[in-house]
Amino acid sequence: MLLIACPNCGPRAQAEFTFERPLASIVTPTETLPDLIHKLFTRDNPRGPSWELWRHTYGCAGWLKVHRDTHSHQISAALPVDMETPS
Amino acid sequence: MQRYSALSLLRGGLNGQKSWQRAWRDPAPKSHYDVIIIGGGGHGLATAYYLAKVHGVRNVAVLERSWIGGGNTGRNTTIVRSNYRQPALHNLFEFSLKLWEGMSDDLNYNVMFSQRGAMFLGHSDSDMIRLAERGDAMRAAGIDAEFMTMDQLRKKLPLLDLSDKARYPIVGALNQPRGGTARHDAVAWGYARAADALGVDVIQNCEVLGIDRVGGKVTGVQTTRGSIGADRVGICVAGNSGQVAAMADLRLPIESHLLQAFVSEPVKPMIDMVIMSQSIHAYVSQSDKGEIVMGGDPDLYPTYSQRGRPDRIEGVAGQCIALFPALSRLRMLRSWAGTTDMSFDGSPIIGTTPVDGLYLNGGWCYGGFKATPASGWTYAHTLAKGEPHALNAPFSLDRFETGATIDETGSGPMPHHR
Amino acid sequence: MSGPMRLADGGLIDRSRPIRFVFDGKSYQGYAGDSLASALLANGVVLFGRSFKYHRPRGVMAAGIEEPSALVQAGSGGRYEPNSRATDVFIYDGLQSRSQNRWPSLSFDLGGINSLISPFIPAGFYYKTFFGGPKLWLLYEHLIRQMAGLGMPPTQADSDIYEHRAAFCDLLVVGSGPAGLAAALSASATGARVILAEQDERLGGSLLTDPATIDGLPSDQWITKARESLIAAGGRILTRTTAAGYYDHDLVNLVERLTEPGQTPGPDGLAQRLWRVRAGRVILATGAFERPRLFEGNDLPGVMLSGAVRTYLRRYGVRAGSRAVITTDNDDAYRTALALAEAGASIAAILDSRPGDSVRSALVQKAMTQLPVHFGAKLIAAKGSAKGLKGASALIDGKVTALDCDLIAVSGGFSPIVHLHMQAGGTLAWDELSGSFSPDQTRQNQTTVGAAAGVDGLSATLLNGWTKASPKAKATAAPTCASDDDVALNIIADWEPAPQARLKKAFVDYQNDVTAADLDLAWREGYRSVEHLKRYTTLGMATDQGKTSNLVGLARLAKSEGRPVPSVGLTTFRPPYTPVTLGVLAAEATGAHLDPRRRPVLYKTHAAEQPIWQPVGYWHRPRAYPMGTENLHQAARRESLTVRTKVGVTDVSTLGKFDVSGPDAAIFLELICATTVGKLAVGRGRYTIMLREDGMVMDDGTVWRTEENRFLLTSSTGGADRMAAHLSYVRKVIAPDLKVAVANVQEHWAAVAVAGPLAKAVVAAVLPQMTVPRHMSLDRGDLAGVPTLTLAASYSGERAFEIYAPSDQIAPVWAAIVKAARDLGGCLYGLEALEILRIEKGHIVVGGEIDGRASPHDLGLSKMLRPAGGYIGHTALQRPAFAEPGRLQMIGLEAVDGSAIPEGSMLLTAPKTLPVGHVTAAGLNVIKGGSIALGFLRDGFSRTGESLIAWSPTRNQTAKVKVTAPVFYDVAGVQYRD
Amino acid sequence: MTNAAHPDLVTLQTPEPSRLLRFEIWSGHKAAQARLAKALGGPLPGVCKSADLGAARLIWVEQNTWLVRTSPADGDQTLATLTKALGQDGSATDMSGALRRLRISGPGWRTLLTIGGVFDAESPTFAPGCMAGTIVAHSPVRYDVISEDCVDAYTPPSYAPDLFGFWCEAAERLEKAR
Ligand SMILES: Cc1cc2nc3c(=O)[nH]c(=O)nc-3n(C[C@H](O)[C@H](O)[C@H](O)COP(=O)(O)OP(=O)(O)OC[C@H]3O[C@@H](n4cnc5c(N)ncnc54)[C@H](O)[C@@H]3O)c2cc1C
Ligand SMILES: NC(=O)c1ccc[n+]([C@@H]2O[C@H](COP(=O)([O-])OP(=O)(O)OC[C@H]3O[C@@H](n4cnc5c(N)ncnc54)[C@H](O)[C@@H]3O)[C@@H](O)[C@H]2O)c1
Ligand SMILES: Cc1cc2nc3c(=O)[nH]c(=O)nc-3n(C[C@H](O)[C@H](O)[C@H](O)COP(=O)(O)O)c2cc1C
Ligand SMILES: [Zn+2]
Repeated sequence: MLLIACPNCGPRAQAEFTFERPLASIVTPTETLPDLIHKLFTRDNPRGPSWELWRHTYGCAGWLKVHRDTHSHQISAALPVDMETPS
Repeated sequence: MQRYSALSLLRGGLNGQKSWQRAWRDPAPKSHYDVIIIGGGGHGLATAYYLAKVHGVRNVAVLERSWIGGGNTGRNTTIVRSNYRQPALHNLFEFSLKLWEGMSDDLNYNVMFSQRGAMFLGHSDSDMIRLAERGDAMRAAGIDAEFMTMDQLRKKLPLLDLSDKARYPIVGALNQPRGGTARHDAVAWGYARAADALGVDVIQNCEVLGIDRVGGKVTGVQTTRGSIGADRVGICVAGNSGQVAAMADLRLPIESHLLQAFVSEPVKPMIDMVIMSQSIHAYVSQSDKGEIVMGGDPDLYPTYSQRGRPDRIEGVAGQCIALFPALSRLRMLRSWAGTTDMSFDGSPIIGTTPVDGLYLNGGWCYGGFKATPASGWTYAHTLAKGEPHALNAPFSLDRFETGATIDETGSGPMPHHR
Repeated sequence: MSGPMRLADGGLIDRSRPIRFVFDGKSYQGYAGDSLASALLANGVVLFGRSFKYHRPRGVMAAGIEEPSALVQAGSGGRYEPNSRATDVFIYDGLQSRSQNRWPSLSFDLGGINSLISPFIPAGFYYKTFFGGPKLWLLYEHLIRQMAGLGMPPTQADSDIYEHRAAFCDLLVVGSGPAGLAAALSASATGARVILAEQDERLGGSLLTDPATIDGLPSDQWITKARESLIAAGGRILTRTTAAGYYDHDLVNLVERLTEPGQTPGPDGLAQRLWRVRAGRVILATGAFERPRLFEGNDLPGVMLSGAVRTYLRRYGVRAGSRAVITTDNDDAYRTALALAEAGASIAAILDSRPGDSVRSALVQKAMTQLPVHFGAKLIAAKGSAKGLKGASALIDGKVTALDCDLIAVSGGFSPIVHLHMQAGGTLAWDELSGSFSPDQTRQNQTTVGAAAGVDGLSATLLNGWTKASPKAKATAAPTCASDDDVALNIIADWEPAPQARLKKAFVDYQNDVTAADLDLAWREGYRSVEHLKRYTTLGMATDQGKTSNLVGLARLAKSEGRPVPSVGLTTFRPPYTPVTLGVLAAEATGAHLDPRRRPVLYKTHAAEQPIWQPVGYWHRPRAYPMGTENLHQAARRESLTVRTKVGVTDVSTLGKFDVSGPDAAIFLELICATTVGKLAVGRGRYTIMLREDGMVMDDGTVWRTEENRFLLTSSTGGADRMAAHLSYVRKVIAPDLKVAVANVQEHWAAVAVAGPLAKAVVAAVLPQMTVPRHMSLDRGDLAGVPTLTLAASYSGERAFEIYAPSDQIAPVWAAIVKAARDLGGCLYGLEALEILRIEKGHIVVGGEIDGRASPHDLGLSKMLRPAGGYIGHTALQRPAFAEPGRLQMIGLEAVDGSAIPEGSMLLTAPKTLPVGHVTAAGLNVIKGGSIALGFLRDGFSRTGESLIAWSPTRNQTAKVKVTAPVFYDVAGVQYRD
Repeated sequence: MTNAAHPDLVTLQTPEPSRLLRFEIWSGHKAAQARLAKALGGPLPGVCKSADLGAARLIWVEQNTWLVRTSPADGDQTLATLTKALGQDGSATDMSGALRRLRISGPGWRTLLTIGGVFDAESPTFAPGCMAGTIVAHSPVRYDVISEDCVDAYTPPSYAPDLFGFWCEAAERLEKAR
């Protein structure tokens, strides 16, 4: 069970969080069909670092951008969703 | 191939079991194959076997990055059944079940396919209606399915909690008598041995690192044991589909997640069937060695780690005890995890890809062991003919683009919602 | 004295507290502090059990948790635990224990026949036989299953309870040997929050076997002092607590055993506790396992690990034999030999496989003056039976020599216990001389110290624990020991059995009966990867997970391969370290508490009416309120008829409800809802649907404009949590800039639905000062002194209202409405009647027609969709498959032959054809009678009037049906308006 | 719901009823907060904090969102005050029925909250004036530390009977184990 440092609540157990989707798969309602298909129905699915969207469901209910390695599980950043994603 | 039989064992006993040959060779890769299968799991090995046996394509290599059967084939809860609701699914899985029924003899390797019955418990009237719908759909397709009365349940599974104090009281069950379990490792080994005997090269410790293309057509693969040419290449790597497809610049409708399972210490027989439930997401069976094999929901986030979260196991333990209270004092002996390739409708993908000569078999989520023979059969057909078999035609890669998804649970495109 | 093998004095047992216990029906006495194994050994018992496959007689091999052989069944009834290691059960008064895997008795076991046929059933024999199809296999399998398994299964529910606790610390120390204690002391001195976990019931680890003088104190006093100072500094010391799993991000699960197997817990009723410890750092001071060696009969009762022999002697005051042979590749076994000799046993031989000219420590020198030491010597075979050893043969100076003995103490070197380090993602380094792996790289914040890190000797161990635990610790302040206590191991690993030994009887994995010959066979057959070897032979897969056997097996494989040991690799270390009960994993979250039971706020009020309850997700809601002898269907029939003809009242408090406010509220809602929202006038509402991103219908509900800038959105009960998450996602991620607040008011508002021709009269009666709102309008008023909101919406098809009040004030509102309705001849109705009524009206429901596969088009809702799009799901709906022929479309069905349409049944055009659709929900025509249903049918919209068969083979039911539009009551839609 | 039998360790009680108001700010954060501070008589508590402002208890619950607990008598007045102070920058919603409050007091409350939980209730930094949301025994819950000796726990009413029952049993065990 991961320990995720919520920018509001501090380090908390994964049991309080929900994984939502990779950041790249966020689809806005104005997206074209090909873009939607690309974002929603395909994935980079990297084995390694990945930017993801999580929610601190049972904590502050906030949405976070989490930079996480999908193999080592190392988390190098957990930012509020409205913060710019570092490139 | 050296035949296995009771007699040959007896003979072996008299000579100190000294004369057994290797079950499969350890060949060096050739420079070119007609077909290369990437991935030596049950599916890849079965594909090679049926390519050689059914289609006469024998210049085939199975490339396995480590040891055959070490992927999800070697780490699943071994439940075999065809009790799906959607016709495309139950047709494929029923075909599979029929192949399971002949597998040990066909391969001359005892895969211990045990048809002790696979049962879904229902915990409410609405559960029972959904089970009836599933059962009726199966029966309409000629597949066995039958309701169990509470009395039958009590008799067959005396340790099941049938009281109304349960959080989800059991009110009935839908059984598939022909469902059951099989010895997972034996499936990989049996297919490897039989394929090897037909001339297939099973090459272990050979990781594919790249897919060679010339003018948009596949010409071979780069591996840790050098480059190997091929006319056709079939991806069959379960949890790593995305990684391997990326070598040909494909992005798949697949996300790699993780599913755990665990076993208890072995005891004498206590659970005689495979038990699943419509409301409690745990499944339980007892292996021939006596351990109780248990599993439940996946970990619900992308990972290649093969390390599960402990709270998941804790939850599944609670679910199993809720079904069988006597399990409380049994001890978990070992827990483990596998990387599952979650497709975006919960159904597999078997077919062609936009890359000429490249084929894909993946997206089995956490339910592909039962499909091993049918997956191999239809994939072999697709690889040999260049187009899908009727059974795998619905499972095309482009169905997400067109919208013709096959969503058994109706959970939608997010893998962690299923 | 408690038994013939007990020494007159000594040991850490409490001789003033005799304890009686039972093994295989016979009562014995031991002392407090005895393990079951030590107490039985003290009583002269040598035979503990039978092995898994060959049913060979087995005794005790070890003194700790690594024991592979001495498994017993302990306790009874709801406290019965099979497969308990006798070495890991501390006796208590009344302990009931039995041997297992034998029939009819331990000394006469019919399964022993397997031993005779063993030449024919080598590793993996079952893959080569039992052919002839699955039917035949089931027969064979039945017999195999009876033979397999270890203990008898438990048959009763657990009598006791379990608990989980969360704990956090700066440093977790696992293991309380010298290394662990030194580490804990050192960290604690720097003010760190320390937790120390020890699986044993006592602190001390190897100091319990080899007492020493530390910091000038006898080790037992030093341990006591250490404990006190750790507690004084705020540390938490957990004994009988095993670190079972080391998970990601330094989460370590500790299992605390508050009872021994079968023991009645204390007043709090807790049997075990699971600590989920999140540690800043973890020190692993878990010690080392001694390894057995390969010789014939190495599994017989009377063959024991050398360290175990010494532990029984020193800790438990039990001498396991009177004439011993020692076989070793290191110095440690000399301590055992000397200790045995000191305790009056004779030493037949010390067989030291190391060459004579290798290291000669003071310890060895000392032994050589007193005891028969043979260098370059090997044991060939142990001879004996279920009754014990009857001698041995050895290769001494190149000659086969017979030895007389009743005890063989084996030391094949030591393996650091790296399990937790490996679970935590560490790597290992190999040392060829000692033949052992020790921790190398780490991935998490773990540090291994002491014997577990391959550190040799007590002073080095103490120093190592002390300095590694805190970077600031001064080496000079580390605890020190007397130089006599500092014994080095000087291992020269030698894996090779004597050439004369028959490998078919040389066991590697004792519990699973895997012999060296089995490993060789598997290799010949091509199962050469270490993982194939494991899985083909079952090496290391038993309940001890190969703690003692794995390395011996690896070495055998390496020899076949002609490669060094590390290059053949290791199998994966997986949790748990030692087996843990499912009960402690689950704790309270099982049985009736498996999931929370969400109760509507009026739960008790309903309960007083003795309804039939229905689970909906976590919720429990009334399904029907039977009167007198009514069954569910009669009650639901009456309730629905009352709604159609008079008035009914039902509790709809569990619906999803969201308060959406702000200038951008309508814009926000038009992202969520596929219908128009913005055009609603204040005080008006409308039916709406919400789609998933893939275009499928996710949920439905109503949306109300309560103020210019405030809306109330409702959704289904079962989908409420999903809808809450969806709204939050859209608000915070998709549309963060909107000026809107979204509050989940699902449980703030309780709601009472009133439906029926007399509903308006009921509302007028309870809210006399309010004008009764017309259909899809709302109004406010005080009811029973409570401010309420009345929404005129109909689910049943009748004129209907939902009256909302804050849930903490709903009781009087409910009471008033129910009374008013009953005064007019109305009644309460539950979910079943609701279902009947909505089917009759063709209203869709989540989990029924909203099955996650249906698009709004399939449900006949195309006209509702906002033409301009812009809502979630709109884009994906443009995919071609949604417009293709052959889609399953929602239809109505009417039974034409008087039979009931089976719910869930298949729709066929003719018998024996493939289904063209299915029935989602069946009900009845409330007033006219007759079975009706909703369902999906391929191209169903254009098939009205067609005759079909609704077929349910699983229930043996059939109905002839006619396809209709999915509405059976008040098609014109006048009933629910004024 | 009290368990006076073991008051020295942990006491669980359902306090007097109160009104709960939720408000959220979506724009003009600084100015809106200043207006609210003025109207309520003190600054809004920061992230994961709580504070007494006059007779009201203010609890930060989510980004830009607070909960206000007042006496039933003050509720309507406070709602009006909030609405006015928020102006065009946010809105307030009555949530009185949405949460049940349980007061846990006595020296054992921190231990109690570690049972079945995943949150570090024993941390000295989880001090009076701290708010934390977490999950215990599968139920969503929010803590507001009132004093060294006392914490309020809020949970939706539908979860409350099970969760409070769970805590009562756990508290009894703590007592018995002493
Ligand atoms: C815990 C768990 C429980 C499950 N339970 C069930 C169940 O009860 N019933 C059921 O039907 N299904 C179950 N499944 C699913 C099932 O195990 C899989 O769907 C199925 O075994 C997949 O088989 P496979 O041959 O496709 O994949 P695998 O057996 O995983 O084989 C893929 C192989 O590809 C190799 N590979 C990967 N990348 C490369 C590369 N680059 N080069 C070369 N080789 C490569 C891998 O090493 C691996 O050996 C379960 C899965 C898990 C994890
Ligand atoms: N290096 C060797 O191989 C070796 C061999 C024999 C003796 N010795 C001597 O033994 C001493 C070693 O001291 P040490 O402190 O390193 O080890 P130790 O054996 O004294 O202590 C290890 C302790 O850890 C406990 N433990 C192990 N795994 C655990 C788990 N998962 N959960 C909870 N507790 C667990 C054990 O019960 C034991 O008490 C030294 O004096 C050394 O000279 C070393
Ligand atoms: C059906 C099944 C039964 C198993 N039974 C045992 C068992 O009795 N003992 C054991 O140690 N492992 C057992 N395992 C687990 C394996 O040891 C191993 O953990 C699993 O194959 C995953 O491999 P890995 O742990 O090496 O990653 C079993 C696995 C499966 C799939
Ligand atoms: Zn947070």
